Amino acid sequence: MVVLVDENTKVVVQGITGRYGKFHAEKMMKYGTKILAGVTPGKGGQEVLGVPVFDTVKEAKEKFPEINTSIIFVPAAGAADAIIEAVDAGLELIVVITEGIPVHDSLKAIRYARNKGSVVVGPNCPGVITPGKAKVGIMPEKYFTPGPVGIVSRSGTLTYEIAYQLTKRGIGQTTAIGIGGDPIIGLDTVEAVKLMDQDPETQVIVVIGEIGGDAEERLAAAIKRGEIRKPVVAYVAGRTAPPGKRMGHAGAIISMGAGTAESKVRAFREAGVPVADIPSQVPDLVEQVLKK
Amino acid sequence: MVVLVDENTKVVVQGITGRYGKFHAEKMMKYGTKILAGVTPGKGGQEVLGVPVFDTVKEAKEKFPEINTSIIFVPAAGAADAIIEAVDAGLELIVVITEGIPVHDSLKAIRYARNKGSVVVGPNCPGVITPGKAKVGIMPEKYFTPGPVGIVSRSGTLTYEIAYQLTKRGIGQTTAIGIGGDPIIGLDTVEAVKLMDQDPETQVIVVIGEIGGDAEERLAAAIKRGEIRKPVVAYVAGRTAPPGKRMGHAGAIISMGAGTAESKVRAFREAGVPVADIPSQVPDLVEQVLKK
Amino acid sequence: MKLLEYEAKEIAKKYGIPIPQGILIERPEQVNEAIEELGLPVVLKAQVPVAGRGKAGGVKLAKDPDEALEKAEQLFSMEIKGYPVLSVLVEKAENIKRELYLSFTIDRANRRIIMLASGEGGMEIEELAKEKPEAIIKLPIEPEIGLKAHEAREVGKKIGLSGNDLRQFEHIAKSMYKIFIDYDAELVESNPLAITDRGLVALDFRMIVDDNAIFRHPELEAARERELTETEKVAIRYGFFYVELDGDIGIIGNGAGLTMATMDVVNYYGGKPPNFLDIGVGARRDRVKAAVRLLLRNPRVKVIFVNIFGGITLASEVALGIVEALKETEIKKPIVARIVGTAEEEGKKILQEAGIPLFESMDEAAKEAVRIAKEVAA
Amino acid sequence: MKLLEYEAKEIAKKYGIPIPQGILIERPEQVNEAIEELGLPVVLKAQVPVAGRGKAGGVKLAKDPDEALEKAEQLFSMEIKGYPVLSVLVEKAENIKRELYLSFTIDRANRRIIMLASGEGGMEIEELAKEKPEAIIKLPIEPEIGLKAHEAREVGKKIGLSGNDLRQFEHIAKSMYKIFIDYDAELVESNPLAITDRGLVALDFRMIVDDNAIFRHPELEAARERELTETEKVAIRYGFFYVELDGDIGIIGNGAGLTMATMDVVNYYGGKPPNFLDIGVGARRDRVKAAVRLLLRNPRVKVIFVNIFGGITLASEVALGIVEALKETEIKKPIVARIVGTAEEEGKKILQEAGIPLFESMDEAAKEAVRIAKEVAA
Repeated sequence: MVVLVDENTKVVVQGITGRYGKFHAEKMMKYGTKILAGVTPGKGGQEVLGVPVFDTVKEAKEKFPEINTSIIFVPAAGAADAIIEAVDAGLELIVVITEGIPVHDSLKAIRYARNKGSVVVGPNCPGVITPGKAKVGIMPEKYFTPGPVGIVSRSGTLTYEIAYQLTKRGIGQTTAIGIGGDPIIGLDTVEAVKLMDQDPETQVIVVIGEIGGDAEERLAAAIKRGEIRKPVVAYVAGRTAPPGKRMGHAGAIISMGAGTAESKVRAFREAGVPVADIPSQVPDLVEQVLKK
Repeated sequence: MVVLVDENTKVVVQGITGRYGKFHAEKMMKYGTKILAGVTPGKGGQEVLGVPVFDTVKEAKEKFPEINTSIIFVPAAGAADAIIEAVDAGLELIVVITEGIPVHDSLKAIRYARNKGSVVVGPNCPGVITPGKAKVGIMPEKYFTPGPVGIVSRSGTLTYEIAYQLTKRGIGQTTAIGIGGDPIIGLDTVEAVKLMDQDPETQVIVVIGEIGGDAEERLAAAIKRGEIRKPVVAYVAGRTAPPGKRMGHAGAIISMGAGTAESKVRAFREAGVPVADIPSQVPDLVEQVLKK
Repeated sequence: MKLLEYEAKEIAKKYGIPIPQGILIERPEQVNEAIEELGLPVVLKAQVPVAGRGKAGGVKLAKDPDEALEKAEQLFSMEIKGYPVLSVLVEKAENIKRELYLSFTIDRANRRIIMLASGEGGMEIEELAKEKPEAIIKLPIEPEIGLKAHEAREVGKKIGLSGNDLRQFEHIAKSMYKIFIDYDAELVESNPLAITDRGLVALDFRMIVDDNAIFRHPELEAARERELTETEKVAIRYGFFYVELDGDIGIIGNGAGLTMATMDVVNYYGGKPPNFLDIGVGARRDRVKAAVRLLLRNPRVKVIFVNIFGGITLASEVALGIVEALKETEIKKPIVARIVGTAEEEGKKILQEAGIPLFESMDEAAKEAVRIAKEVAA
Repeated sequence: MKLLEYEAKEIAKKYGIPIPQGILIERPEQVNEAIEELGLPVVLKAQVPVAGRGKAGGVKLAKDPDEALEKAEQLFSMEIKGYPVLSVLVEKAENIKRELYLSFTIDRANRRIIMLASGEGGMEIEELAKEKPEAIIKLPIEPEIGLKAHEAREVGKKIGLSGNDLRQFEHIAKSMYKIFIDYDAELVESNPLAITDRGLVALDFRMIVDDNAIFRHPELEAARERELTETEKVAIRYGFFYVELDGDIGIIGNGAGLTMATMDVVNYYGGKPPNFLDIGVGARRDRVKAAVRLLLRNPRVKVIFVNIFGGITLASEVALGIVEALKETEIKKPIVARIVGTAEEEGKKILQEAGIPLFESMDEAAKEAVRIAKEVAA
């Protein structure tokens, strides 16, 4: 078993007729991901990349009842609506690539999804990849290889960087989940790590955190409470970032006293989690753990 | 058994320090209704009519866990909040006397109450009286006497009028429920009639309707479907009222094709319900039914 | 409270709903300037706060400036359902391909907001509901989440839209729902919502705002004032509820239900009430006095029938109000009274001393009022 | 996006929250007029979009006109955390009995809005959270029903309020919540919310609005502009993310996480980055060119370190952007690059041809950048 996506994942692409949507749908298909349909309101009846486009997710699901996953490329103003639409169509997994969604919209849509039992990954995330099986996301796939490491990351390119460094060392990945950098996200760090923890193939979990929020502190607390049984290795980006400034779209902002890199690193160390100072130390730490 | 209120009803009065609140609390107490506490935000610690005043319903309920009912006299702008407060305190019955509550506020508060299992009577209603046992409302009690007739009414003074005419003929009442004249109310005509239908002491149900909405049409349909087993007698006020004009606070407005007096009278007659042309015919019709 | 079309359209515009280009004029001559800016043909629309304006001749098309001036003059001389035409909205005529209907309102029975849409716009929804109910699509809205974009889109498909029209329909529906919420509306309606050369356009746009929520929208007070006749304004000042009707037996009651029932009883015995006047809850003598004076001054009223069931309202205060009104006015009209309830005895005594006939039952009182009205008329 | 105090207070006023009487001035001399209208004593408050203004000396009390002018002059000559003081809010000093804290913000972990209140206002909430966490009352809010009046009241009781103060607290909390929702806020805060002679008054009032929701609040665009330094405005025009810091190694990365990690690596090897510059997703050569030029023109920057992991971003476009920027500027600075990912080979070739040193790992590249910076500095 692997986490969230695999060969049984059947995908609808919301926003398939847009530039990014189409570009990445094609890359996903090439990777072997089973994309059955696309949705763009007002473009129902067209065909893109050989798959039919529908006006609504409901119609796509009626035509292809096996669809269980959506990936959303819809522009920010309509992305929350797209999430709600996917939830109402009964999809199990909804990966939201869109960045810049207003936080009040995310609050509403993600709460709705959680109440109805759909898993949302993102928004503002690179998606999920299970190397060799399926990719529901936008990550450059060639830096990921199958293996024993689960990756949970709040970052995009930094995830690729660390996967690449692992892969160069010959350490592959079960699944990598980019949970997204927005203040409000669906699947959070603790939940994603717990999914990895339950996956029999995952032997080590790499957590890539960053400043802002208290996700890393909460994960450390869960580890301390014994809720995670597998070894965890962490890196926290932003030790050099000044407080009170927003670092890019990522919503990495430090406020309310919590969320500094120091606080996160301290919490991890107190929970017995080895923390890399810089990304290149991650493979070393993983190797040490795997050797045990 | 009687409907909604009886000797086991233990009341908190929300808005007890206001003029109306105090006036009617006193009349209810004289009638024998068990009022244990009052609530007015900011006036906690005072005493009115010998009962303690609290800042919140929660505090009143903590002090008197037997409280199961609230009557609300809070001004319109805060009345929806007062309903939500009573619901959160776990009260079973909430009688809302306040008139002029914005309809969007009522929508929200009443939906909340229904989801949480509290019964709201009103808003903009005279309340509930079980003659000889308890009165949670503002009706002049002397026109009501114990007996076999249940009254369900959308009107205030017209309810007193019809109860008075029944009482003059020696026909008493089990319970009279003024469900309120607002577009959005809690307990509706059909639900109130069903409560009466299940009450072993009630032999006939008098329904006092008025123009606007489709409550009477829905009741007639329920009767046709056999959902009400007891005989029903009806009167519909407003046969002379012109369409499209709002008749007083009551929200009696005809629009969207439904809600005319003719449509309601026709629906009742088709369901086999005798309909009085004018209020004074109601006692005749009730007598005829009781004789059968 | 009904907004005028141009007021509702200003709000629509603010929320990104396409509306025709238009200019409000307050004198017929101004139509020329409007045409210069808008071009021809134009549609002239009387601004009155009532539905059914089109049928009443309040909307006119003009193809040249002379016709426009002539029709503007016609409109400004009209009175529609009791409202004089004080302003006219001049709009550039749109090239209409198809007319749709879209509205949001409150579904009382189910206690929620509902969206109504139809592929057959233009007709009044009440008529459509009677003639072709299957052409109306109803979408109930969960308040916790609001109007869902995809559900609006599904409705759009059901009424036959596709492509850009479908996207625009979704957008307009979401905007109208937002207006409905933001403005405490009871109705937000576009009829017709037209498919034109330039996409969907709300040719007409109506809004009714909840009177009880005006305190949250002080900017709309003016609209409320305007909706009332002069007499109704007096009523509001004193706190009673007054609706003018045809007929000759002036009715004063307390409570909407009882007052309507009193009208019904008068009607049952062959009379015709000229008004609905509910003095409301807990009226004191001043309010009653103002109510009686209002009816005394109404030339249609031949006799006044006061029917009070005192609960919070004290019968004695009502009686004092009546007597004081009679004392202070020159106009004399017969009064018939029936008073029951709180402070009944005192009230009866006051009226008896003033020589006003009293009845025990509303039926007897109504019969007497009808008799007097016929006598006066003869 | 942080509103200035006076902007946030205008909104507070519109929502019925009591605020001190105040006048905004844009030149020190105007303080006299303000005093004439307000009376003495007054509080002068520098209008800058940053927290911690009080500690930085941006708030001053004045008891007479001379003192007021002197302090106004002082304020207008200040720069607080990089922002020159362009306007000062002059407020009538209130008679303060007690200071409270009240705010609404987003609880990320639980994905909901939360109200924070404390009977101990005035201090920054971060400090209070550290020193006396038990003095902060947290109230999570169910979005479906919103802030419940009675829950706000219960919090008011917990922080020691009663009587009219309690009622007013409930009212202010409800208004602040409404502002939070209506304005897509990330923070609405009153600190201190003071108990004064005339009841509760929001002495300070702060609002941060979600940058991503500005499209719904076009009237706030101006505020967003103001919050940015000139260089940051250039960045926004080209679509990258730029934050100025101290240091001498200019960093260009793609993606916030990788860019922060790059800064961390530079720091790890003993360097100091003067900025955070994330070219964002899918940058094309124009954007990269603008980014490189920005760093070339920054006198603090001694060396530029470009670290790109191409996903959507094409390495070739990044390379072309760098080369073009170098061609078009007079200023020459050493550049170190590390490029991986999509179109890596093409990108590398372009840079090699331009003579830019390339590294396989970010660690090696960072070490080289640090070495160069030290060399240039020496």
